[in-house]
Amino acid sequence: MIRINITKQLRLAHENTQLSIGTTIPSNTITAIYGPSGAGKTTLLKILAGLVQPEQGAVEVNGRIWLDTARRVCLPPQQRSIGFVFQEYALFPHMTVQQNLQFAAGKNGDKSYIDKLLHLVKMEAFIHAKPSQLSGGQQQRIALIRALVRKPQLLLLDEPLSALDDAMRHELRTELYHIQQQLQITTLLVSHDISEVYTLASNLIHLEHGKVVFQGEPQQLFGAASLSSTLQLTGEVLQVIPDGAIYTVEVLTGKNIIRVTAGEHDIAKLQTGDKVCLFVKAYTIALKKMNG
Amino acid sequence: MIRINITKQLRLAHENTQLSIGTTIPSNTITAIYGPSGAGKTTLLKILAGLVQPEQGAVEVNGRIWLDTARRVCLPPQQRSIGFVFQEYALFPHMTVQQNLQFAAGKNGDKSYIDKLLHLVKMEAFIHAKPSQLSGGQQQRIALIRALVRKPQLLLLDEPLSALDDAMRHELRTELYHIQQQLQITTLLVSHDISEVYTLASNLIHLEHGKVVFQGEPQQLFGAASLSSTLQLTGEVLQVIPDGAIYTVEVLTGKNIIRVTAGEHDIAKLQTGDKVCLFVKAYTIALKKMNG
Amino acid sequence: MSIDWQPFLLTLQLALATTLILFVIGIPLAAFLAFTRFRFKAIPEAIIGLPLVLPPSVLGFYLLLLLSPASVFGHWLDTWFNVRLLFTFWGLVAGSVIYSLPFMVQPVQAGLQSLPLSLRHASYTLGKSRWQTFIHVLLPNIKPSLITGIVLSFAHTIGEFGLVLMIGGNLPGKTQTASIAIYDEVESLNYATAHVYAAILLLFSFAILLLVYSIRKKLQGSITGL
Amino acid sequence: MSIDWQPFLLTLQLALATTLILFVIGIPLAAFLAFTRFRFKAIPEAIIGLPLVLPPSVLGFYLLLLLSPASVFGHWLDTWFNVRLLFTFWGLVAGSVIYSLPFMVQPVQAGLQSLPLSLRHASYTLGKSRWQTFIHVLLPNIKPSLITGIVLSFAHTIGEFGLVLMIGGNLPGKTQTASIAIYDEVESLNYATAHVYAAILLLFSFAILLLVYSIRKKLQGSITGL
Amino acid sequence: QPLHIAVAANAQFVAAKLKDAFTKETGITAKLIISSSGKLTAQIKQGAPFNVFLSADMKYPQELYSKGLTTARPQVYAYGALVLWTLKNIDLNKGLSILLDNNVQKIAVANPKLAPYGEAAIQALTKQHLLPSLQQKIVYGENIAQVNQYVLSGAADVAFTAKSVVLDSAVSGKGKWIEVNQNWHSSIAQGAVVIKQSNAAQMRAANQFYQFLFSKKAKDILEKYGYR
Ligand SMILES: Nc1ncnc2c1ncn2[C@@H]1O[C@H](COP(=O)(O)OP(=O)(O)OP(=O)(O)O)[C@@H](O)[C@H]1O
Ligand SMILES: Nc1ncnc2c1ncn2[C@@H]1O[C@H](COP(=O)(O)OP(=O)(O)OP(=O)(O)O)[C@@H](O)[C@H]1O
Ligand code: MOO
Ligand SMILES: [Mg+2]
Ligand SMILES: [Mg+2]
Repeated sequence: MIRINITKQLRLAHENTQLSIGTTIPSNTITAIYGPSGAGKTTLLKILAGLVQPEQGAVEVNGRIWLDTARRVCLPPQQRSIGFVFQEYALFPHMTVQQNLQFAAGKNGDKSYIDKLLHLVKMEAFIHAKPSQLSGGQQQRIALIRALVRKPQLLLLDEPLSALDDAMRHELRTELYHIQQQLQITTLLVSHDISEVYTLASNLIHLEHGKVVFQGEPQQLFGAASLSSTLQLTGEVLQVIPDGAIYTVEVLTGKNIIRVTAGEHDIAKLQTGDKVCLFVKAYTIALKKMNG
Repeated sequence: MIRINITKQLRLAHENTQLSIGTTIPSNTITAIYGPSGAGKTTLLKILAGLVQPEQGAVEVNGRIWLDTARRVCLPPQQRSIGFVFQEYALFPHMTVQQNLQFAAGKNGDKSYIDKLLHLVKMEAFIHAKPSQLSGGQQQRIALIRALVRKPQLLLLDEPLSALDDAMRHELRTELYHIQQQLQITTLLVSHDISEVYTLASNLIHLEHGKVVFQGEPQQLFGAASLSSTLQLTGEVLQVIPDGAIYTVEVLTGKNIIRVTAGEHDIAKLQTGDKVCLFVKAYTIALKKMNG
Repeated sequence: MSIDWQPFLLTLQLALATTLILFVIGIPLAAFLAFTRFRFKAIPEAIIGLPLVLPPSVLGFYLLLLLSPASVFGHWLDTWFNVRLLFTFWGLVAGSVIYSLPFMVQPVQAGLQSLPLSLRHASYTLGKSRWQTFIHVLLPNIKPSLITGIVLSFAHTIGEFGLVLMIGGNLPGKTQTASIAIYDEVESLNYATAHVYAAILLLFSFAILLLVYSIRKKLQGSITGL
Repeated sequence: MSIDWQPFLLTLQLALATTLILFVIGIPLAAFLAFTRFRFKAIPEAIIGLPLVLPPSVLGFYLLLLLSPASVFGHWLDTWFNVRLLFTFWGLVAGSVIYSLPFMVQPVQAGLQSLPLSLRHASYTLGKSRWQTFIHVLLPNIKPSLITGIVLSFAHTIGEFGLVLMIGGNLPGKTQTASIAIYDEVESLNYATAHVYAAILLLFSFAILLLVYSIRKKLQGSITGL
Repeated sequence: QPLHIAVAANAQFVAAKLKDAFTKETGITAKLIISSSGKLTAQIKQGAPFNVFLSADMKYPQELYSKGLTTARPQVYAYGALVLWTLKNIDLNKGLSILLDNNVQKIAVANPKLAPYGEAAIQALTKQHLLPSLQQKIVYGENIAQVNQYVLSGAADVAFTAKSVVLDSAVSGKGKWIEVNQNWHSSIAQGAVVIKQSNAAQMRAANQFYQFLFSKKAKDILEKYGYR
């Protein structure tokens, strides 16, 4: 259990706002941190890591005090047993991929574990490359496994999969889930990707303007349409195509494009980019696994 | 029209592979570049910008030769009238947001245009902040408008919206579309986000291992389920919940979670993360605009 | 004891002129060395460091030979430009510039080499020339190195005397700097005067260095006019 | 003319010893100045630059006063540690270290100040102490600045003679460095010998500098053992 | 423009007095440029704007004369005297052999290669067969001035210096000194020359100073400083 109770001045839009967070985070599970750009997500992770000091507050992790401004306690990052994936990766530019990982592992590092992680992210072929020779996504993958190498007790992931393509992202998401399950690492995951949050996290903190506006199960926030007579899908209008008196509206929902026929009234003020809700009266739904 | 015909050695996984691209890109529209991490997307943009030289090849833009290794022609980046959003943003750390934009605009820059762009990305309040004081998403937004400030003829966007939250991303996607329409800038957009590709691009280049594996309309690649008696949705399994003899499968499609009841046979080998296809027999679909 | 302020004034002028000139010629040189793809750039780099390894008065001796009206170069300077550098203030400046060149070039070069490539790339794509990029993007990002170059050049010029004594000729009011004046006093066993002069020079230099370091942030902003 | 190689050997030893010591004490000092939050750090920064502004032989004169057995400090050194620095090789080393300190400290400090904070942060989160971070992450990333510090210190020690002459006593084989030998030849109008000696020193230094710059990449890798 | 008189370091004390006396007598202002004989010689060869050169020995002015830079052959304006000087409690009356005493750890001598007083000191020690046993105690100063600094700072226990130094007001009364027997070393002849310059007025003034140098008045001053 992590108890957080902190306030810190932030330079948010409009005026200087406070990051002021009081919450508890369950151990051994993944907690997602979600919220608009500039909400204070990265700052929160850095405070937990001991890289940024709040003006005031306390952080308690599994009964141990990591920070308590009142009592002038502040554990240095080194003593916090954390793994941190930085939004900007922060790989060491003078070290090769292998050196980055070995440095993280330390002298008694488990060589085979490093190899396993490298295999996981499909980067075995790049162990002798310097970070500057890697693509954005490759750097991010190395940053991810570098944070895992030490098997930390608290994993702080700042959009760890944002630069990856779909296939890689889905794969690593699954791997991350397994690793977390196996090692039971308490994990905080900053993510904009709802499906990522949904699949990985059992707990969600929604930050806005430095404040927690929601905490609970992801399902509660994003809502789940259950199989009922009416299936609700949310999507986004791609195009409104006039077709005589009626219109065909292309709606994107996830990766799917659905063409809906609509009357003049339905499409009033509808334009590309609008969020819409589709109500589908279904009588059967079948499910088939795709290859790939 | 941009004619590209280049080869360049890349250090791809497994062995040194070649980026070898021969293609034409239509003017005045958005062309998406899609492909796995390390495929060569960034490298392609950098070659078009003149920041990286291919071993061999030519680039011709609207009839003008930008690069021709055979004739030893290589226009410097300065003469190419481009706007580039770098994957790592590359803001100037010593300049404030305002100075970054003014520097990009040059002496005769249009002050009101800068203000308009700042308003677009909701960053007016941050004009006096240095990049190091901005969040990841805030930096990315500044990088985006810095590239637009000069109204370039060729816009090279390397995952320009990857660090943004959903709401902001959708909003900027629309704005980007409008700006492109208005100024008729030929745009290359590297993106992993299918809906981004789909909504913005009229042309798609799919790169893999340094080669073009597909070029055409995005629809062709991703496929469109049309309104028919059977609605096809693709999605991802979130969870398989046993429920006596039958199972409830939670499938995520876009932001929607659909619970499907399935028999033992249906769920054989199905596990979290699997991609599935849902066949929905629908008899009506209604459409409603959401507020927000 | 009446204090003669002239040597101090002269020293200040010399240090300022030298630092200014080094700033103007040292920085482009540093940029060239930092960015050139010249295969043998180790050669010019080593050459720039060479004046350092000669004792200042020996270097002064060779400069004396070089600049003498009897030499080819000195003669050419004299007949074509009507410039005589020996035993003049500008001769001292020329000598100090040569001697202190590595103090300006090397830190600045090191600073430039440490900058990420993306800064230059970003500037180029914004249509900025190499020169604009250098002035507005690169230099402002190596301010600590610029300050180092300036401080080392300035302080070193103040303290230099072997070279100055040799090619300047210790002419009061023309080429007798504070360092030579102090040296003279020590040599003539007027320790009390020497102490006072040394203390003045130290205090004066301390004040300048303190000023540079204290207002570093502001100064850094203004060096390149940003 | 028979060439006496001893002064050259001695110079090499002096320059190596001085550079090594400066490396060991200058780098932590640079780190302290780069990272301290001490409000008045401009003061120690200015003080480190001060030895530069005194003419070397005047600085030497004050060191002479300080180290003389007649002084409190010199006496204390003598009685407690049985160390006499005047007119010995290690005295020269001590003097050169003081004089060349800013050449090592300032470039390294500038290099450290230019590093992004994220490097330190990343290393801390990996459980690395400040010291490990410094050695394995920060130093390897300021290699151009380290090279600058080393080259300036080394070259400057080779060329220094005012100070060396003063506290060394020009003892052949003990404190007579190459720069003094050349100076002596110039002073006694033996220009031919001086030319030869100067040429040797230049060639020798040029070779070393060229070596440093040529194998910079490899050297940079090995300085910190990575 | 004042007269520029280039003076070797060891002659600087008396030169200041000579200059003052000269100015008082003729009204011509003069400035002293004090440096080592070697540097001054090199500079004069390259056209330094010096009018008169008072060297520490004959070698340097002779060199200038042979290059045709002087108006005439150098003349000896004074013979220097070598003294042994100490600030310590050392009984100098025992003569040079006191240097063997354990109390004497460092002996400062001007560089014999450059400075005539250094050369003379080494000659004297050789003649007294003291040199081999004293070799380890000797430290060399660049010139007389540096030797004086060694003594005054306590870095050296005794020094061979010029008599003009110990008689100057700057150090007079500090410590003890004895003169070294003139027969043990060759005479320290110090030469002066007038440097050829284009400025006629300065040439005239320079010649005036040169004449003054050999006048009775100058002789008195020189003698007061221990020169012969
Ligand atoms: N400077 C370089 N030196 C050597 N190899 C490089 C360099 N830059 C990129 N590469 C290699 O070229 C390949 C393509 O890189 P590129 O950055 O173009 O990929 P990308 O498609 O943009 O990937 P991502 O989506 O991860 O950003 C990668 O395997 C990378 O390792
Ligand atoms: N060093 C700093 N100095 C001043 N303000 C800062 C600093 N770092 C961040 N901020 C401000 O604090 C706010 C929160 O930043 P933070 O990086 O935590 O946002 P975020 O939620 O991670 O956003 P994003 O999703 O864009 O990364 C922002 O408005 C930012 O401008
Ligand atoms: O004054 Mo001298 O000629 O260096 O001893
Ligand atoms: Mg962030
Ligand atoms: Mg990329």
